Parts: sequence; structure tokens; C-alpha cells
Amino acid sequence: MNPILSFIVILVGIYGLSVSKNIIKSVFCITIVEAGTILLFLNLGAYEGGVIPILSSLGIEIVDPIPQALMITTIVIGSTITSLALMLCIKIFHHYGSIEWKVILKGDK
Amino acid sequence: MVELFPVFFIFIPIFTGIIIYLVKNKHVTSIVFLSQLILAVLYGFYVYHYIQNPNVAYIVLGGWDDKFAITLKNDTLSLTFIGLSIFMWTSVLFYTYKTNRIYHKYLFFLMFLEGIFLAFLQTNDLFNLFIFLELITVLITILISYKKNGPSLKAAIYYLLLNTLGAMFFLIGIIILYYTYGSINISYLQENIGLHQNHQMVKLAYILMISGISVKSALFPLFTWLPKAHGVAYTSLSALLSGLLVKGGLYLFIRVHVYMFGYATYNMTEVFFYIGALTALVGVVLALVQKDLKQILAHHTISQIGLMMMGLSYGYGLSFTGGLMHIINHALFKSLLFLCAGLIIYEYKTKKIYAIRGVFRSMPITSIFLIIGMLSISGAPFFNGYVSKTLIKYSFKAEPFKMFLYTLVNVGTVTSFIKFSQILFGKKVDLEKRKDAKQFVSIFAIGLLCIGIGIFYKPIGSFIYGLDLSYVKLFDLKAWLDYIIYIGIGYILFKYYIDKDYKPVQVIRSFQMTFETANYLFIFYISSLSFILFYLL
Amino acid sequence: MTVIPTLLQILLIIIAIAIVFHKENFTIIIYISSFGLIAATLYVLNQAPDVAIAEVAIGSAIIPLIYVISISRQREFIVLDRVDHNELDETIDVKNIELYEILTSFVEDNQLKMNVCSDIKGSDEALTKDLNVDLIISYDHEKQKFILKGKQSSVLMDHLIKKTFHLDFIEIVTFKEGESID
Amino acid sequence: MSPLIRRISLVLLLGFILFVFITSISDFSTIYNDDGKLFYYANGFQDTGSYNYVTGIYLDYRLFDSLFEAAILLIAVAGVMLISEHSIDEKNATFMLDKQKTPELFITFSRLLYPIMLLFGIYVIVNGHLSPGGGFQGGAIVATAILILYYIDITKTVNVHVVLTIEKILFIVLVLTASLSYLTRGVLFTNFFRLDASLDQKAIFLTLMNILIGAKVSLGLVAIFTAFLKEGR
Repeated sequence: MNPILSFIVILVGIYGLSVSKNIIKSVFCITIVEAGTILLFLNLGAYEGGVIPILSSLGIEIVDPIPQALMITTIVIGSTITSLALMLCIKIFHHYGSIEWKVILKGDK
Repeated sequence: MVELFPVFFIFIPIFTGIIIYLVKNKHVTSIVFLSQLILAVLYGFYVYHYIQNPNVAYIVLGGWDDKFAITLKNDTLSLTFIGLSIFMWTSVLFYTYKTNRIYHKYLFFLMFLEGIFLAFLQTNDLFNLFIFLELITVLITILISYKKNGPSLKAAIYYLLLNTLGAMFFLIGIIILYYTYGSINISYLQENIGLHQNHQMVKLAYILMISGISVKSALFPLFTWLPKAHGVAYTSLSALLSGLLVKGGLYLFIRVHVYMFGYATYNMTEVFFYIGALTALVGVVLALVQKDLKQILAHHTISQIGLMMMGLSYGYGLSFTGGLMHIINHALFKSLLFLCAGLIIYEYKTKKIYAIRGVFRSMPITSIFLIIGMLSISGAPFFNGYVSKTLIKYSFKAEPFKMFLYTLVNVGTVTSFIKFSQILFGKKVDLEKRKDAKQFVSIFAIGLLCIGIGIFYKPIGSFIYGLDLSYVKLFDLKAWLDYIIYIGIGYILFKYYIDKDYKPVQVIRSFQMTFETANYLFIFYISSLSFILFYLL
Repeated sequence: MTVIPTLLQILLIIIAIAIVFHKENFTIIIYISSFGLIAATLYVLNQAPDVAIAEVAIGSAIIPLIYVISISRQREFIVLDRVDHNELDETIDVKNIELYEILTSFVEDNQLKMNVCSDIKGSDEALTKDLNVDLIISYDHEKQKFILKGKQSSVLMDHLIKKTFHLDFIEIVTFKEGESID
Repeated sequence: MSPLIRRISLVLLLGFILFVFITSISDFSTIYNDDGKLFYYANGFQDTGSYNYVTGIYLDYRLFDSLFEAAILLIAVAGVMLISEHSIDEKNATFMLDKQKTPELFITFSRLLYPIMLLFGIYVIVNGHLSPGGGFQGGAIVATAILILYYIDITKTVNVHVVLTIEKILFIVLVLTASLSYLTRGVLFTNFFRLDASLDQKAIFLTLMNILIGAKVSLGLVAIFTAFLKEGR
């Protein structure tokens, strides 16, 4: 049941991306998509059950440690992208007076 | 020691960049050329050893079981790309060095990007690939927004968000593959993909990965970020982006679709052919109506990517090789065109195509190379575009509808370059010349290579691809006639329709796709691909 | 055992939907912070404490703070006042007050906050381009007018022109961004 | 296309994707593969000497990934700084809104919280191979602790250029430390102690790497935050 719910989080994020009118909203939605992806990875990693991947005593089944190592990387990547996008946002606001996609993409031919 | 060279390819440019950033001295920046020289020498040695013993190209980092460790792997494909990258970066550095010498940060980002791109080409691990994909996205975003004016900031954020979304889908695909095969090593997956290839989950992973790659390589309908980004950047960067970095997506396509999943596994050849044809047509139509020199070239990149896709979709044989060759050829002539256009824009202080006249009389050397670029891109015999374009149509030369699409693209390309060539004619204009021999060195080198490949394609083909390219004939009367007819049709089309600037032309020119629509199309793309794969094939 | 994770996941989806449909960006920051916390809880329930620590530290502390700064910067209307207030006589002083009243109402119409600054040296054009100054006010003694300068690309300047075109003591100058030729 | 039609069709398309996902995952357990889990479970502790399997993976098996994870932070910091910086000298500029003071309660509370968080962050970094945590997480906590300083006194700012320089040098040191293993073991990017070394020796490498990564990450995050605070000021 869980992986499906995680996938729904991703889909909600994508829905938000396709209806959001301003840049900040799009950045929020990217954050949602990223969190959903991480959750999906971890859900599937704990698919067969197990305990925290720290050695307490051999013989107890652990969950898959690889997704966790990879997902820490994904969180760092996501945070850097968010901060870069937000900095671009500030600059765009003071340049165009607005952060609506419609306004900033209006003709500059 | 030789097996360590891949790691050197990655870290030499990165360390060079960091040193430039830390020292902040304009004389120290010349070490970029030293690092390019070292790279070229190492590359020569590496290729020499690779030919002697191909096993040298596989390196396991950490020395663990290679199913679980990160590995770097080189093959003919990645080695050609590496050679091309080193050449392109050297030419672009020559071109940009004098004007950007004091901007340490620009060179820092450029060198870092080279290291990351070389790493991206060599890695044999899917998650590693994802990290490099994101790093390239971030680096290009920063380089695009380097000017900090309105259009560049706007292009940067559009590029960043759309490509991040694409990379996220790539990641979901990786997740599914990991839980089905227990490994994310590309070589391991390539050998074992047959175990579960008909399971729906693997198909879904395939679709998600391919969708992510399609954003990266600007296929229809996900190309909207490309003209924005490539049109506003510095000229040197535009050349690099259009010539090389956008091919990163196609490289991934070859790695994932053709090699890893196996091109025949899901019978997607026709689908990708038509996606490629649509991309090419839309790109060429959009290019026809533009009024800005750089925008024309940027839109042409889209259409040429479509052409490459038409060839690559076959996955084997001469058409596939034609697609591969077209990647290299396009890198050469598109960067040549961009660099020449950059020189012209600098001298005339405008980008408007109708405001520039008399280039041939005022800037003869530049315009000769511009003409070489234009002949190459439109596929004239004796130039490199001709060879690859002839190869691409090998597999579908008997199918009339496909040939019709292909011909349309060619006519469109020729027409828009007739429009482009209007800037050459006219009276001489007095310009204050920027004396910089270095810029001409890079243009000269690229132009020579264009002609060189166009004439000596047979030995090159047998050396790189091990194929006999005698199918392509230089003195084929039909090809010459075709080319002349294209020029005729193109001239009529230009004179009586495009040049008059009718209403439809203006409407297409004012076409803008908002970010929401781009996302909507992305979802549409994913669902239609999955519909085709799950229910039609 | 599986009830709590499922409930939390449904809560996560509800918060995500709230983020997507809510209009006010400042309120969304609260949502995104709690989104991060619930996600971190779910990571722990999926036996991943390492990821949860990273998510709590980055996803619900540093990133929301950056959002706060970024959004509050996007609600500012930065005005650089270059009028030498010692030189103004009384009649102009009245007009100056009127000008500020107009600006205040304009800023409130656009749901912004006015941030007045002073004492920055540099040419007007470079200031608007490099620093985030939205409007520069100066006084021209010959024309007896206040001159407001801003960027042409900004829609706020369009609104301002519409609002003030009937006032004769205000003149608006806009800078057009030059074509970049590199 | 009107917004309503677009939204409805969007929901339909997303519903279709969800449907495909649900039908695909229904018999996922038949092809579920846990090779990776079994491999790390059997060998992880002996190979890396880390009680925390996750730390073992990202500091040993996949150290190459972590290097570039540090690199992406480095690039983002440099990029954010590049976009926000400007050539105009504005030292004596005065802004009206920035004169507001932080409430006294906040300041007192932050003074209490700040050393505790700093200690906790350092604890998480140093014990990364024993308990949950490690360089990235601990670095982020340390950065948060340093950010609390801004609440106490907004005028006290870090010199960002020094931070950036240190960060880049740390990255070079990180790469060189990671590649030391070539001299001792003949393979790149792993622990520079031998495979049969004792747990304590391996812990030296793990702690060293965690500290380096933690320092780099915390400096990077602080620099990003400072760039945002100073933006346009």
C-alpha cells in the first residue's frame, strides 16, 4: 500500500507544477516531487521489513542500506537546487516586478 | 598507471578551475591551456593503450565486487565523445580567453563543467550518472545566468526547473531498476536486462528514464527550454551548449535505450523515428521565422537533434552510425556557426538579422568560415553534413512517407540558411576591428575539420566505427541535383513567403510556451509513451 | 502497526495538496516545514534515521529559512531617495509628502512593502541593474518636478505610470536594458 | 485551452499514470531483488569497519558519489554568490525595514540553544560510523547552529570570501585524502588502511572523512545563507 501513496505525493507535485502560476510555487512543487521520490525509494527498501541498518548483533534482518545512502545525496542535491532557484527568483522579481510565469515570459523578442 | 587516466580526465580540469578561482591572477588563468594540453596528451596515450588492450578501459573504484561498487568504463562511443569534448573545450577557450580572461569565475565554472562532463561520459553507474546530470544542470544554469540581465535569468530558471523535473523522473526509473535487478551497474544491467524485461514495472522504469532523457535532449514537445537557454548565453557558451552539452541527452539515449535496454527489446524504433521527425520539423519551422541570429541557430539545434534521433532510433547499421556521425559533425559546424555569428554580432553591435548587411565585404575571413558552416549544415557534398545525412536516410530510403518528412526538413534547413545568408550581401560597412588572432585559430581549426571529415570520411569511418562507408559517394549526380533543387525551392519559398513576413509567420514567431504548458506536455508525453508501450505494442 | 504510517502518508498527501492550492506564499512556508517534518517521521518509520536527520536539518530548518528570506525579499519595493531634504522649501515639501502618500498606496495595492534607503553612490542605471533598487527619486529644480527612475522591464513601473500620469509634478523615466552583444 | 479543460485532462492523464503504476506494482514481490541488501549485510561491517552500514556505504563503497555530492554544494555556493554579488559599494547604505530588532525572548532562547546544537552537530559528525548521522547531516546541524547566531545579532556577519576559500581548499583535501588509498592499497577512493586492519584504524579514516565533509557542508550552507541575507544590501 505504501509505495502507491508515495507515488501519489509525486503526482500531486507534478500536478502543482503544471498549474502553478508563479515561480515560487513551482519551486515548492519541485520540493514535493523530490520528497515523494525519496519516500518511494525508502518504502521499497523496507518492502520486506527489517530493522535500522546499524550493526547491533548479527542475525537480525536489516532494511536495505543502499537507498538511504543514495537518498542523503538526493536531499543535498535538492537543497542546492532550491537555493539556486530562489536566488534567481529574487533577481527576477526585481527585474520584472513580478514572479508570475506569464509576466516574465511575455515577449522580449 | 594507464587505467587511472579516466580519473585524471575528471580531476585535472576541476582542480585547474579551483586553482584559478583561488589565485585570482590574470596570468595564472593561462594554465587552462596547460591543462588542455595535458588532457590531450593523456587522451592520446589512453587511446593508444585502448587499441592495444581494450580491458584497460574498465576501472573499479574501491576494488569491491563490481556489481555493487562504482565503476568507470570506456568504449569507442565514450572515447570519441571525450576526444570531441577536449577539442571543443580547447577551441572555445581559445575563442573566449581574451575577452573573459579577467573573469576568473567564468573560467572556473567552464573548467568544472569540462571535468563533470568527462565524468558523465565515463561513469558506469546509474546513480552516479544522476548526480552528474544534476551537476551539469546546475553548472549550465549558473553559466547561463552569468550576464545577470532579464532574459538570461529567465532562461536560467526555466532551464533549471524543467531539467530538474526530468532528472527526478530518471531517478524514479533508477529506483525501480535497483529493486528489480539488485544493482545499478550499467554493464551488469545490460547483461541481465532480459530476466524481467517483460514485467510491467521494468517497462515503467524504461518509460520514466526515457522521458527524463527526452527533456535533457530537447525532443518534441519538450524542447522549449533550449532556444531560450542557447540564445541568451555568451557566444562561447552557446557554441558549447548547442554543439556538445545538449548531446549529453542523446548520449544517454544511446546508453540507455540502445545499449542497456537493447534497441529491439520494446520495438520502439518507429515511435522514436516519428518523435525525431516531429522534432526536426517543428525546429525548422520555428527557425524559419526568427529574426535574431542566435535564435535561428538555437532553433536549428532542435531540428538537427531531430535528424540525429531519426538515425539513432534504428539502433544498428548505417542509419545508426549516421546518427552518431551527425552528433560529431553537428558539434563541429554548429559551434563554427555560433562562433562566427558571435564575431559578427560583436562587430555590428546588434543581433537583428535585418540590421546586418555587407558582412562578406567587411569581414571576409569570418564570412568564408560562416559559408563553410552553412554548407555543412545544409548537407552540401564535400562537407561533413553531407556524409552523415546520407547515412541517416539509408534505412528508410525505400519508404516514401519517411523520405517525404526527411526532404521537408532538408528544404526547411536550406531555406532558413538562405535567409541567414542575407547578411553576407550588401555594401561594405566600416567597423572597428577587434584584433584577436586566437579567435581565428579556433574558427580555423573547426572549419578545417568540417571539410576534412567531409572528404576523408572513409578512413575515419573504418577507424572509429569499423564500418565501410563507401555507400556514400561524393560524386553522386543525384545527390548534387537534389541539393540544387533544394536550393531552388528554398529560394522561392524565402523570396515569396518568409521574406514578406505574412501574418502566420508573425504568429509563429510570437509563440511562447509557459512553464505550466511545458510541464503539461511533459505529462502528456509520459502518458502517451506508456499508452503506446503498454497497450499498442 | 501499519496504521500510523498509512495515516501519516495520507496526511502528507493532504499537505501537498494544500501547498499546491494555497494562494499565499508565506503560509505555504509553514506547510512546507511541516511537510518536511512529517516526511522525516516517515523516513524514521521506514527505518532510515540517517535520511531523517538530513531531512530535518536541511529540509525543515535551512530550506524554509531560505524561503522566508527569498519571499520577504520579493515583497519589498526598494526606493532610493536622492532628494536633498535640506534644500526643499515648504511648497515642495508638501508635494514630497503627497508623493510618498501615492507611493504608499501604490505599494499597498500591489501587496508589497516599501523599503526606503539612502546614501548609495553610483550611477542610476547601474544601481537599478546591479542592486535590487526598484525606484530612484530625485528632484529637478529647473522643471520643478520629482523624477522617478526605474526599469522598463518591470510591470510595477507600468502600474506606477498608470497611477501617476495625471499628476504634473511627477515625471517617470525608465531605463531600457541594452541588447547584449557578447 | 481553457483552464478547466486543462485541469480535468491533467487529472485524467495523472490518473492514467497512477493506474499504470498500480497495475505494475501489484505483483512486484515476484521480481523483488534483495541482492544488495544481502551483500552489504554479509560484508559491510568487515569491509568498512563501520557499525552504521549507511556511513560505510557513502564513505567507502560509494565514496566517489560523496565527493561529487560535496562538489555540487561547492558549485551551488559559488553560483549563488555569483548571482547575488554586485560591483557597487554600498557600505553606508541604510535600509528602513532592517532596523527592526529581534524580540528579547528569541535572543535569550537562541543563546541557550546555540551551544547545544553546535555540540549535537559535532557529536553527529564524529559518531557517524557508530550511530545514525555523519558528515552531511552533522554539517547541516552545525550550519543551523551557526545560523542561530544571526538571530542574536544581525549585524554580525561572516566574511563570505574567506569561507569560500576554505571550502574550496577543503574540497581539494577531501579528494586527495580519498585517493591516498592508491598508494597504500592500489585502488582509488576507499579507506587507506588495509582491508584487514583493525576496527580502530578504520575508524580513523571514517572519522577523518566525516569531519572533512561536515566542515565543508556546514561552511557551504552558512555561505549560501549569508548570501541570501546580504542579497541586495
